[in-house]
Amino acid sequence: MAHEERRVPTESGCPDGIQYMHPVMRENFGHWRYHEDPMPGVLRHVAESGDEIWTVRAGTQRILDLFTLRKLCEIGDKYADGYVRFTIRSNIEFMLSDGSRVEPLISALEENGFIVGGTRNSVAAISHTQGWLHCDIPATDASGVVKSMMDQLIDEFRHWNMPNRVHITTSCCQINCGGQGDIAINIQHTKPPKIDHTLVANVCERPSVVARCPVAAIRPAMVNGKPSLEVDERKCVCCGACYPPCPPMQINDPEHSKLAVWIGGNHSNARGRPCFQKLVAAGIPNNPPRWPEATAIVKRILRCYQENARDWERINDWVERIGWSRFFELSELPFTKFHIDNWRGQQKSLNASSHLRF
Amino acid sequence: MAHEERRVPTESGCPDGIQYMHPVMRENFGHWRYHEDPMPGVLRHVAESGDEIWTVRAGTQRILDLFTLRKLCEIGDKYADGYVRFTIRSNIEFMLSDGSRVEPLISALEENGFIVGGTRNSVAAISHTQGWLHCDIPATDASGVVKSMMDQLIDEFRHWNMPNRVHITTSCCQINCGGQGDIAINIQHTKPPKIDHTLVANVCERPSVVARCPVAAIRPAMVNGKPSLEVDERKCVCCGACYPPCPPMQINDPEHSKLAVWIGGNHSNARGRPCFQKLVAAGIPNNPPRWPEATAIVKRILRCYQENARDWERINDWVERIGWSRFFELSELPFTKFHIDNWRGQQKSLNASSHLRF
Amino acid sequence: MKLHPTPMLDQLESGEWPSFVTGIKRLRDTHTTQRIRETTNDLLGQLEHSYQTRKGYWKGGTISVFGYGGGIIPRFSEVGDRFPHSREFHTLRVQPPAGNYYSTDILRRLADSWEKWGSGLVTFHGQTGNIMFIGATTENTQYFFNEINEYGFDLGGAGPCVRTAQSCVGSGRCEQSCTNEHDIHRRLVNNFLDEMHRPALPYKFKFKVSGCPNDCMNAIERADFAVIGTWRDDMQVNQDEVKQYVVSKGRQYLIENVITRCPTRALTLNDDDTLSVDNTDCVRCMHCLNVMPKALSPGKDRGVSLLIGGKRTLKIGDRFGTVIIPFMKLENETDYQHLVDIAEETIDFFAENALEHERIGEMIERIGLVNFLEALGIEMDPNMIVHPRENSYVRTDHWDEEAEKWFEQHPRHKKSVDAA
Amino acid sequence: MKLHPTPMLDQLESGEWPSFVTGIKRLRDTHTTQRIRETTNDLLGQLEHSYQTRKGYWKGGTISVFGYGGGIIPRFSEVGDRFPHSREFHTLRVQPPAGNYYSTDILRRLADSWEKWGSGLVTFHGQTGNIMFIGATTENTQYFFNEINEYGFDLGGAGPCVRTAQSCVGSGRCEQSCTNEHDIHRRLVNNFLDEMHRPALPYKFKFKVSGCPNDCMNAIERADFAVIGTWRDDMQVNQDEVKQYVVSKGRQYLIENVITRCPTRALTLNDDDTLSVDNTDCVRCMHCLNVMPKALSPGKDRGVSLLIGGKRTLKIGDRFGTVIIPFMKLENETDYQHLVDIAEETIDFFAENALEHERIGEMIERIGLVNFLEALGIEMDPNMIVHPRENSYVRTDHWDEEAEKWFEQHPRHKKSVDAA
Ligand code: SRM
Ligand code: SRM
Ligand code: SRM
Ligand code: SRM
Ligand code: SF4
Ligand code: SF4
Ligand code: SF4
Ligand code: SF4
Ligand code: SF4
Ligand code: SF4
Ligand code: SF4
Ligand code: SF4
Repeated sequence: MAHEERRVPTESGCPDGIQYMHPVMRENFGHWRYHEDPMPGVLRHVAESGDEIWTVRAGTQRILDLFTLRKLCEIGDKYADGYVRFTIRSNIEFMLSDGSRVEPLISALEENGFIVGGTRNSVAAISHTQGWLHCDIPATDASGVVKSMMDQLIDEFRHWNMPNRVHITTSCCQINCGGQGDIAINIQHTKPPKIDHTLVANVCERPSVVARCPVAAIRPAMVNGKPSLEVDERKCVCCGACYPPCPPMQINDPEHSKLAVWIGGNHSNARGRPCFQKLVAAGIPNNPPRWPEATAIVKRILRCYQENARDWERINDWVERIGWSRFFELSELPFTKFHIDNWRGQQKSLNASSHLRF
Repeated sequence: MAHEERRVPTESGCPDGIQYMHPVMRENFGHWRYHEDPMPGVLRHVAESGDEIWTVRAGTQRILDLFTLRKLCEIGDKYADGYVRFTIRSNIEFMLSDGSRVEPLISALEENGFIVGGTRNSVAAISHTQGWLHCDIPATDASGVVKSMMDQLIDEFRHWNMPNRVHITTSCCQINCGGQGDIAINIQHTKPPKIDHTLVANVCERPSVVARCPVAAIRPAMVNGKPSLEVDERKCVCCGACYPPCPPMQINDPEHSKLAVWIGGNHSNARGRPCFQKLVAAGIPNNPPRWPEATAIVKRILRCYQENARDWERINDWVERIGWSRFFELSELPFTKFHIDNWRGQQKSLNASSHLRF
Repeated sequence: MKLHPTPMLDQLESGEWPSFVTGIKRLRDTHTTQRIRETTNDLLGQLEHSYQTRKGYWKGGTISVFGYGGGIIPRFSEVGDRFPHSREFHTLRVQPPAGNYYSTDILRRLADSWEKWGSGLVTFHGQTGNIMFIGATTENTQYFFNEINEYGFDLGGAGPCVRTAQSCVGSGRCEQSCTNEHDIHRRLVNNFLDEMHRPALPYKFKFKVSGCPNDCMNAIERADFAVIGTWRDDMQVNQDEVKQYVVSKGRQYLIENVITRCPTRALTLNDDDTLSVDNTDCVRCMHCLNVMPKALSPGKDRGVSLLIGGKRTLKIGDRFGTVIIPFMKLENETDYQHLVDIAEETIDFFAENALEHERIGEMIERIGLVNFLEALGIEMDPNMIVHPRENSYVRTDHWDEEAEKWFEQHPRHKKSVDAA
Repeated sequence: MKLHPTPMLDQLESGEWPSFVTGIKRLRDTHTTQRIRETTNDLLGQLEHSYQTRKGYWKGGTISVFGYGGGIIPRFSEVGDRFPHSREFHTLRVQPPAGNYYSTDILRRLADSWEKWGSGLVTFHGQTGNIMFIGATTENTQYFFNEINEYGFDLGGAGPCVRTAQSCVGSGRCEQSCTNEHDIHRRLVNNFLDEMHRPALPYKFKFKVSGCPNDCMNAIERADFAVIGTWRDDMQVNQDEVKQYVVSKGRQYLIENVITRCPTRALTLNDDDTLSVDNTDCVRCMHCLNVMPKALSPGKDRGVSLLIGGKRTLKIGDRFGTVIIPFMKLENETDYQHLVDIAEETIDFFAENALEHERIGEMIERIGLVNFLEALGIEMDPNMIVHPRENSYVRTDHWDEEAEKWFEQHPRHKKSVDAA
């Protein structure tokens, strides 16, 4: 690294959070008794000591510009106690000890364009990845998708009209940096990579690319005199795993890299064990700047969930109860051969019983 | 087939059962309303017409000698209506229309050494295979094992002191002609086959033997000049699949062919989906004529089940509720690395959650 | 006749459960036919030898009756010199009447024939459902078969062929029965007698028929082709009987043993002691009907489900059958013909595509369920799966064509997808 | 400065949710620093180009700060000629304070530093938990790092190394917290700074810490090494609050939303409106505590469980972590040291045995959990599995030795097996 600077780093690692923590939280650390949800976006936690801490949660664009960041600090000082945190979904939380200051804080936030909500049985902020703004392998954007969908889900974020909390995630390539979710909108490539054989030799470490393929579809080959790689298109499942280690194996395609919607991922241990999300819709156009087709499907699924699920049922709990036949009927989504698993352990996803729904 | 007789068979196939059916059953065929269980071994089925048919079930040795068979016919004529059937567990059932004749029938059966019972929440007759009496690949007997265990479970067969019905099965080799069961006592070989290389060439179709091995541990080889087969003992899981097609690959061993006990197989769809049985104990000596060690374990498991399960819980339902930690504690059986699955799809049997029992 | 000593077997004569040893000894000691006395004596001798050495001494072979290729399990003794009279000890697998119904007369008749030609030992039934006539010489198997074949009995399956089937007591007696088990049983099996009597399939193929999801025939576990009765409409509820049940057992008992045991929480016990069933959530598991057979009964719109691919342990480990037809009616000839057609197409596809000694379940695991369904022209249905795929490793071009198919088959599912 | 037209991006300025486009434009149009105005202008230009063509235009590379090998995601534009000022647009991954706590002062201080050296765009936080300072030139990454490192911030992980960790708000506020999430977080990660800053593992390795089984950090899904708080004794029940709950919500609601939702039917609502918990059946799923936080609380004997092997889709499909330590206390130095030791042994074994670009979960699937446990000397426990093996394909000689081990570790389990 050609660079003047020769400063030896201080390997301080992860800073202690206590120093930045609200005094009331510090004093009652590990001694909280219960919490209440006075209104959407607001939590009231009560400690064994009787102390209480109020939390106000607001949604932001995850890509903060300095103006926005400073605005949030300003609000935090003026209307709260100058202590904040960011949730795993990049919402900001203001902590204050005096409940009477909650209302003014909320108004200030809303006036400045921040959305208060996202707690309890609402649709939480959509988890966000990098996309075209920064990543080197995205098939779609992230910030734009999140913005477009949250615009449409603003009421569901602001209010409590879902049976239980809904965690939505997106990912801008099939590698999926976004987590699983109650609903996930992910890329699903539909064509094998297009290989630029002139570049492979220089750019790619061929053995490790071959090793990356989940179905062993890649083999080394000489293409017009140059060492390159070849894909068995009958085997290829279009996953894109070969692309990061070998950019000349272009998997992204404006037309053929589609969106897919998955539902029922649940990572909490509440009630059932954590469970994976399931494919429900694919072949959805990757359509910037607002991806209306994907959003429409997400909204339809949310409507069915809202109308049919019981209190405390997450989406997976709900579908487990009503069954997949009914889900496809209610959501008016097509059921196809693609829904039937053919990957390892497929067997376990087939119905080896006469438990049937009519 | 060198034989005088040249009679051409009448390929009549499966005979019509209606002709041998009790008239009341024939008349009300498909029109039964409900049944009651007046006492162990007795069923009272009531038809929509109001007609009723009484069933008395008795356990027998499955290997019937003609004297026994004729004795059963005689009782059937004298005390019942001359109509019988055999259940899938080889119990005989006498059907009669007059309830008042049930008691005498039962006495007659018991006097002649047949055991009345095996209905509802009792331990059903153990399902039975061929064993040393007839099969060409058994590691143990079947009739003897069943006799020994039923002698010990006679009260559980005669009475209703289990939380729900208990279906026990046995198999005399690891191929398992006996079904799965709430409890299954099966052979578990612990050493690779001993190969008689002098015979392989003449007796075995080598390619198909190689194909039979679940872990591809068999390879063709020349052993002192003769084409034979070789087993990679590090791979071999001692399943015995190679033995039927190739008897010189002797898998049975008086010492090292052990018994294993499995529990929780349930093939009905009641409540949960049908589920496979799970290994709980192995390394149990194959100890004729009465296999006391295996029987002791089965009895201990039944005792735990009886004491701890709730009404209508089959063994699998019960263990699902109390958890495997508690099962091993209650049953005082050791938990070992052998219980942790390492076969295909193993992943699904690992605890991917923080659902834990303490 | 010198009796073989049987010290170990003798220990199996004590205890209350009927003793097979005592039974065999009775033949040995008191039967009038010398052949039977000698055969059973040597049989006991060889069995005692097995008990002493903890090894089996039978080996296989190939024999059948004239015109057939299977149906008999041949046994030749490896220690025949010491036990000559049971040297040949074959088992004839004879198909029982559907539902295992017998009059004492027909049992006696079978006994008489067997007495003439066999060892005098018989089993009702083997695990696949055959009457097993255990212990005949090669020569006598033919005579015995000739005789019983005359009055309506036929051999079952052995070897790589269609096997003898099983059907539960069902309609004959059982209130849970949703179909005519015995008719299904006979129409299926008797349509494949050639495939049964002349083994030429890649491997065995078994039919089993249970009249309801209690599956008393273990069909899902043990049949390559399972037929299970079920219903499509609402279950029948007799509210008076429900109230009766509450009176006799109490609310708490009903809640803890029925309401909370329903796998899909489809039941509610109302405050007035009536029971509500959410029939769209009900998966027809049978539990509540089993607990309250007087109050609850299957619906009126009855039929069967088909599952394919059950088997036990060999090669790939145990496997249950999985749904290929969630529901079909069986009311008239056309319905039954349809069922037989599906069975035929299944067996044809199996015969052409399975590897040697591969069960259809293994084959489906190898080629994937979808390919099997497409080959048979069966429409995909969510009832065939527990849940849709959890991984993204699939090539989904042609999504739209597949979606088209679904909407054509399900017009009621409006196509708001495209609308969107 | 000529502004790039952004017709498509402009459409993302309408709608109520805060717009990142508006934010970036604000920097472009009103920021006092020319560098920031120019960088954001070109960034918008390239992003608009991506929207128009539906393709990304960044490529990677390798850069880091002096003394480190990772912590930065380098981005060089493939269309840098058209958008020169955002040609180099690297992201610094900076570790947040455990639990993501900030005072407004420290946020301002970070903002000021970033204003000096970066694009003015920052994210709290990335999906792994880093503060992402998005958009710096190769040269400025060093200056920026130097500055923030002075006041206590350090780079996180990128590449095949130990990654930045996450811990939930936990003890700071949450009544469900069973452990000190932040202490665990820092002790683990800060013990592996060398493995973090100098990537030399087969592949990435992530720690995540959730204070209870609600797992707000998705640790089981997304961490190679998950630490989850739980308790071992009886849950705490405040019966007065239970009664209160019944008063406010009604019995029926409580039965339908709590009693019937318990995965192991461990709860009973008694007639006197008190709640009974069968704590041996309870699996600590949290549901009832979540619904009734005032009435129900975790027990007092608290600790953590460890799960290994979570990851997302690449190569083998998604995988959850699975239990390797059902429960361990974390009360004193020795306890914490024990935790760190397990982490060290895990990472050492991973470093030595994983293939290139193989996550530890993949490795365990390849070698089998048992081999991993034995290598680490961890005792087998039924809590590690959902159920014992369902197939017989295992070689069980040495059964007795293994049984011995168990009985030594569990003397209370009497050995009636041998007694028998
Ligand atoms: C702040 C945050 C932790 C953090 O340090 O960042 C958090 C905080 C709380 N979570 Fe959480 N959860 C947070 C992310 C999660 C996640 C992860 C995620 O969102 O990606 C999960 C698992 C996600 C999943 O399963 O897919 C999660 C699963 C839960 C659950 C289990 C819900 C269920 O029934 O399955 C509860 C229990 C509940 O809902 O009462 C819970 C409950 C809570 C409580 C009520 C705990 C408490 O008593 O304080 C906190 C207030 C939540 C609320 O929004 O009402 N939290 N919670 C996270 C807020 C994210 C956000 O901004 O929306
Ligand atoms: C006679 C028989 C069918 C036949 O044609 O042979 C039969 C007959 C009945 N079964 Fe069965 N079952 C019979 C074997 C089975 C089997 C297969 C087996 O035993 O190998 C199963 C599935 C086995 C398994 O799951 O492992 C079976 C699972 C059931 C169930 C579901 C039990 C559960 O809760 O899981 C019921 C429902 C019940 O118990 O009320 C049932 C209920 C019944 C009822 C009560 C049905 C009725 O209303 O008449 C019949 C009287 C049973 C009794 O013993 O109380 N039958 N039943 C079989 C008697 C076997 C025996 O002699 O012991
Ligand atoms: C007689 C019987 C056991 C009994 O005493 O009841 C039996 C006996 C044999 N079975 Fe079986 N099986 C018997 C029912 C079963 C069942 C149960 C069923 O059909 O419901 C199964 C499990 C279900 C299934 O089909 O998988 C069964 C699974 C096997 C297997 C393993 C098949 C597999 O794919 O896993 C073999 C091995 C083979 O076929 O190569 C086998 C092979 C055998 C052989 C032919 C051993 C051999 O390969 O030489 C045995 C002949 C014993 C003899 O001398 O009579 N037998 N066998 C049953 C047949 C009696 C009858 O026809 O009624
Ligand atoms: C920035 C971030 C997304 C975001 O915007 O939040 C991200 C971005 C990238 N991830 Fe990721 N991953 C990010 C969190 C995750 C997570 C979530 C988590 O850590 O909880 C996962 C799923 C969990 C896991 O680890 O499996 C994740 C699974 C992956 C994978 C697939 C790993 C696997 O084994 O399946 C890759 C591909 C790889 O590593 O080769 C990957 C690779 C990448 C790369 C480095 C793409 C590449 O190979 O060049 C992306 C760089 C984008 C960029 O330009 O900044 N990223 N990635 C997240 C890191 C921010 C941070 O440090 O805080
Ligand atoms: S999901 Fe894919 S494209 Fe998006 S940030 Fe992660 S690696 Fe990059
Ligand atoms: S896209 Fe996936 S499946 Fe296709 S070649 Fe690349 S790695 Fe293999
Ligand atoms: S289980 Fe094995 S030994 Fe017993 S009858 Fe079946 S094949 Fe023969
Ligand atoms: S015993 Fe089983 S595993 Fe071993 S060689 Fe024979 S077939 Fe293969
Ligand atoms: S399967 Fe159903 S119909 Fe047949 S006997 Fe059993 S309970 Fe009755
Ligand atoms: S049959 Fe089973 S699923 Fe249906 S209501 Fe009864 S218990 Fe529930
Ligand atoms: S994981 Fe548990 S302790 Fe941590 S925030 Fe979530 S609910 Fe609270
Ligand atoms: S925590 Fe979960 S498992 Fe335990 S009692 Fe409550 S609901 Fe049941």
